[in-house]
Amino acid sequence: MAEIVSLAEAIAAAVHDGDTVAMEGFTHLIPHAAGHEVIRQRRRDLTLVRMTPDIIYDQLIGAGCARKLVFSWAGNPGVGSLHRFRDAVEHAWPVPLEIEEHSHAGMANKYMAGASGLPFAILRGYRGTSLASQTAGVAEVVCPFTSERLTAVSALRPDVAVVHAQQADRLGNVQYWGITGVQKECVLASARSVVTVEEIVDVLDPRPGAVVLPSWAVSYVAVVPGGAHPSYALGYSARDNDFYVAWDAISRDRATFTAWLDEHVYHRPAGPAGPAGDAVLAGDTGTAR
Amino acid sequence: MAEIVSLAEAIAAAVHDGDTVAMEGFTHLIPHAAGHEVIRQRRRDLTLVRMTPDIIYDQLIGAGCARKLVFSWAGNPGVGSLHRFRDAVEHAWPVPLEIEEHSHAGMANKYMAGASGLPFAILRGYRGTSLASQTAGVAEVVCPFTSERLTAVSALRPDVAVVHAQQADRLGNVQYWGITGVQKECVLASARSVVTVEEIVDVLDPRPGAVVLPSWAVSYVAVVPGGAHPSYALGYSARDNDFYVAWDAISRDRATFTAWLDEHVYHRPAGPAGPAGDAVLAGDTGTAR
Amino acid sequence: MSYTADEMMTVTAAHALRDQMTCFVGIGLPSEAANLARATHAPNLILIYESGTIGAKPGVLPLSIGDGILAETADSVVSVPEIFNYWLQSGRIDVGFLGAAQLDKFGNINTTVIGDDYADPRVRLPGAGGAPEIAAACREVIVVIRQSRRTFVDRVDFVTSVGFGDGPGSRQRLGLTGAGPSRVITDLGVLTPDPQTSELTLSGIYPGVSVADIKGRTGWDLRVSADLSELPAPSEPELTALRGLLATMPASKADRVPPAAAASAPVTARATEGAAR
Amino acid sequence: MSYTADEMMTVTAAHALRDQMTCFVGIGLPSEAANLARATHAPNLILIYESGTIGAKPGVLPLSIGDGILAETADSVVSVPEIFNYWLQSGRIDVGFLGAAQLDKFGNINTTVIGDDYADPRVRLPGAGGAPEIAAACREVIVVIRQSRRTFVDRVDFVTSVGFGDGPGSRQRLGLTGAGPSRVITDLGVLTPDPQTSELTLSGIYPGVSVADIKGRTGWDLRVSADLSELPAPSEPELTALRGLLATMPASKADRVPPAAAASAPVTARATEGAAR
Repeated sequence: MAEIVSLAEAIAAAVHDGDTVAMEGFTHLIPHAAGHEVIRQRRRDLTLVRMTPDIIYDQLIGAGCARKLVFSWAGNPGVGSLHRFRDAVEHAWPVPLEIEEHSHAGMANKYMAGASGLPFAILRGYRGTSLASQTAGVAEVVCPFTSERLTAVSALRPDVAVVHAQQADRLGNVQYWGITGVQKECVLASARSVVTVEEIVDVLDPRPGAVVLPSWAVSYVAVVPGGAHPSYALGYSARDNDFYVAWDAISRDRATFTAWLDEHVYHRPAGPAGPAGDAVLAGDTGTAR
Repeated sequence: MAEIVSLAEAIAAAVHDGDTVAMEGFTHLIPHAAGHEVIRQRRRDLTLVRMTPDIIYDQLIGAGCARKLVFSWAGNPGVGSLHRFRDAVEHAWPVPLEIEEHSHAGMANKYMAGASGLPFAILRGYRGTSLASQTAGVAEVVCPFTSERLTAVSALRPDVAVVHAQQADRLGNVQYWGITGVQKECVLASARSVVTVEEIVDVLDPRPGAVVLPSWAVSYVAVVPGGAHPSYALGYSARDNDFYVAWDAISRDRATFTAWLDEHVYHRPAGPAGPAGDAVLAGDTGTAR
Repeated sequence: MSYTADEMMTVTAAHALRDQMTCFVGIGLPSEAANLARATHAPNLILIYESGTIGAKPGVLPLSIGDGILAETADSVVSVPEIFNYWLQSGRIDVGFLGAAQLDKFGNINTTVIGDDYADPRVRLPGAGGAPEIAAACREVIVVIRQSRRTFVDRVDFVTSVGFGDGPGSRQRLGLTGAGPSRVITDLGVLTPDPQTSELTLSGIYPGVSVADIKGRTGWDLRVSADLSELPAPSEPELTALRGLLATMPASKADRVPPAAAASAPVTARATEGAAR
Repeated sequence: MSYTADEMMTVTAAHALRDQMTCFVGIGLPSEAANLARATHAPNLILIYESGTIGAKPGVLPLSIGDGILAETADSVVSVPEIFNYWLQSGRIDVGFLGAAQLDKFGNINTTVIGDDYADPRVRLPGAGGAPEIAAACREVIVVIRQSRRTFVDRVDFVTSVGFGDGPGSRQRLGLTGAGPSRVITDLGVLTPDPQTSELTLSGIYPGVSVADIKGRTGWDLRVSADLSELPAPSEPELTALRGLLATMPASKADRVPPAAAASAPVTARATEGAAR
């Protein structure tokens, strides 16, 4: 059964140096506060896995937490490049970053294979692209019935999944709704999981489009209101589009980035982020929610 | 976009002699009225596909519509044997019945492969069982990454899917909830589809746990209140457990079965079944809803 | 308080479940035993049905694997492909509960055909359902079956679900991830696999039953464990709870048989009266 | 009513969509064009975003592929694995809309790296996103890209998404189920594949643009179709609708670039100003 603990306790217990960590959330419900806590606890040599390593991984990469990135699209959505990611790939700053890149369909199927207890998944993909030759864990398979050639991708089995959800109940059952992305597969594929939630409720009222993760399939739940900011939690917060835009300038320069990290992550008290903390963040970048 | 037509029109347009037809609904939402209409239109040489060919296929098999059955569990749930199925397999009455049998997991993955546009799916299954050697479309595959031996099952791609749902809107978008089974995969794997619904509504109010099939993924929608009877439609009707029990006696004897079919299927007016029709059925078997 | 052999079997099966376990459960005896456990010593037992209902908490015994009460009381309802791939195959379920028409000394299960010729069977049974993958993937498997020379055979006519295959090492060679049958619970006693030979061995016996009775209703030369113990009779609260649960079942004009995951069916016409449930 | 080259491009892209089509759409120009079509001649256009939103009907332009308004107005929201496997890979989507950082004469797309050495790229772009499978599986693909010698190259540095591969027969050999790029819409005109050679050929030209202009901004020896036609300027209602849609976008301090499915990114720092959107 999931343990309900503080964010700092959850990260300390679940995320270790050298781990493979997958933080998911497809634009919606990105676990930013948990990412900050990983930075704050100065984890190193992580293999970071995520379909869209947007700002959350730009921060972790820039902070020097990662030695490898497994991904399918690395950009700042609607804005442009991820400057910390590019600086790491192009100039090995602050440390070299190994990359393993896929397509979205490839990543989604890698998670599905992991969640299903299979060593691989098959899809129609990669064939004819340059990705097939550059990426580990991609192979050709032949259909035993039709002789068609298809692509096999190896399963993802992260050590830890980190996701954000709207609600948990007091038993640690988790519920999220809206765009539900690949989080169920991510949690079920991983050996351990941390779920930050907007709030704990007495009863999870059934919601249209909701995914419920039973408590026994989750390791740690931590209450972190606003923990997705600048991403959003449908029904609780709005996407802070202005912060995504502001990140372009913050992250473009190493010194500006380092100062931002210092002020907004390292020098922020450990423990759950809160609405107040988010207000500080938003205020400091000159944006309004 | 789906056409909203009568049940008789939908079956006439979608189901042809010799077709592979999959009627799904896992205990819940079994499209019994549509099955009766197929019998009434005297379709022949069908390959019937269904995970649990319970009473619905016992009727179609006994009526001589099928030449082959693809399935994973053929019983009367909570009651006992399917006598018409056994009579066809054991004594070729009324016509011989070829069988291709799988496990539930195998069938579910065969539908998933069909829905995904893949020629096969992989699973951990069949290995060490006698099924592997008796069943077509089952082969060993070796993982290109770990060398583990797994099982491939060929995709199901029925000509027609037939399912029952609670609601459609006037555009033909379909919504069902409760135990949702394998119906989405069945419809998406099939070239055509018929969906019978309890009612047409102006707006599909979002429901917890609901599956919505967009109109453009469905071929025909027919309004058939009570069309799942003796199965049920959550929120509309209750499972008629007594009919399942009564079926044991009705179906045990060829003459009794034939008389039942005559009275309740052939001599019932064509067109949508209705609550009145269901009441007749229920009354005739001495049960109350 | 007097009790029947079936009640003893169900209560013994319930004892095999511990609180907070995840249990993949078929309708029929497995569902009765699991719901009895939940009503007595294991209130937080997590019931998973192959209809996709995870954490179902039925207040009454469901008649079918897809009763509305399972969906309405579940923590989560998922699709059938998801329940098999993400929840069962992945190896995250503690215990699977299976029935059987035939069982052999290595715990292999037949629910497909009786007779040597698959194409022309003496009796056609319902088939596999979810049983093969439950037997393959759950951390352990408990089989519940009434015992007779017809059901307890040296070698099953058809291997629907693998127990220990041909003996030690079979499961590993086949890549089956779960540990296999941990016990077989019958209307006479309990069999457990010998750790060396994987052969099912009599390890528990019900009050008033003799070893000779049990050997007489076993189709192979049954070995008896050195640690054979007599199992406790059902307590009054357990019997009361079980009878209360059974009283919630809809009136039935035919015998009930465990369907689907717990697949079993009459082996002969006579068996409908004798062995089906 | 005067208009910009970008407006001409977006309106031309919108014209490529017919009512009731299913359209797999990326953020940025594809989303603008698709929503413009929905606001004008194709009110029942079915928009599908890779975030799993099927039949989204946003009243304002979403900034990201996962904006709440997409989920709130969708006919159905499904998981990311499902949108790729059941809806895209299965070949049931009519048209895919892609952007590109580099495009070659066979319609192959690069959104991964600029430079010859993947391990040490001159410029690191965002990568594949959903584009490779959109390019593989949609019944047809429309590419929207601003035209320059840097973006229109003879051979892309990295094949992220396959157009016609090496030419006729490539898609069949690779088992790609969709027909490939049906047209490439730029800020100067429209290119379509030659039915014999699969090479992109100039078939439509915008008012006031010369063939020489277009050849001068193409990195290969561009052929001109015998049926070259001048495309109509945007109508006043179209421009009004487009500007209305764009006015709903949140204020942005940086240029917008099409992300995800329509993956594209600044090719150089200068390109941020010049080519990104």
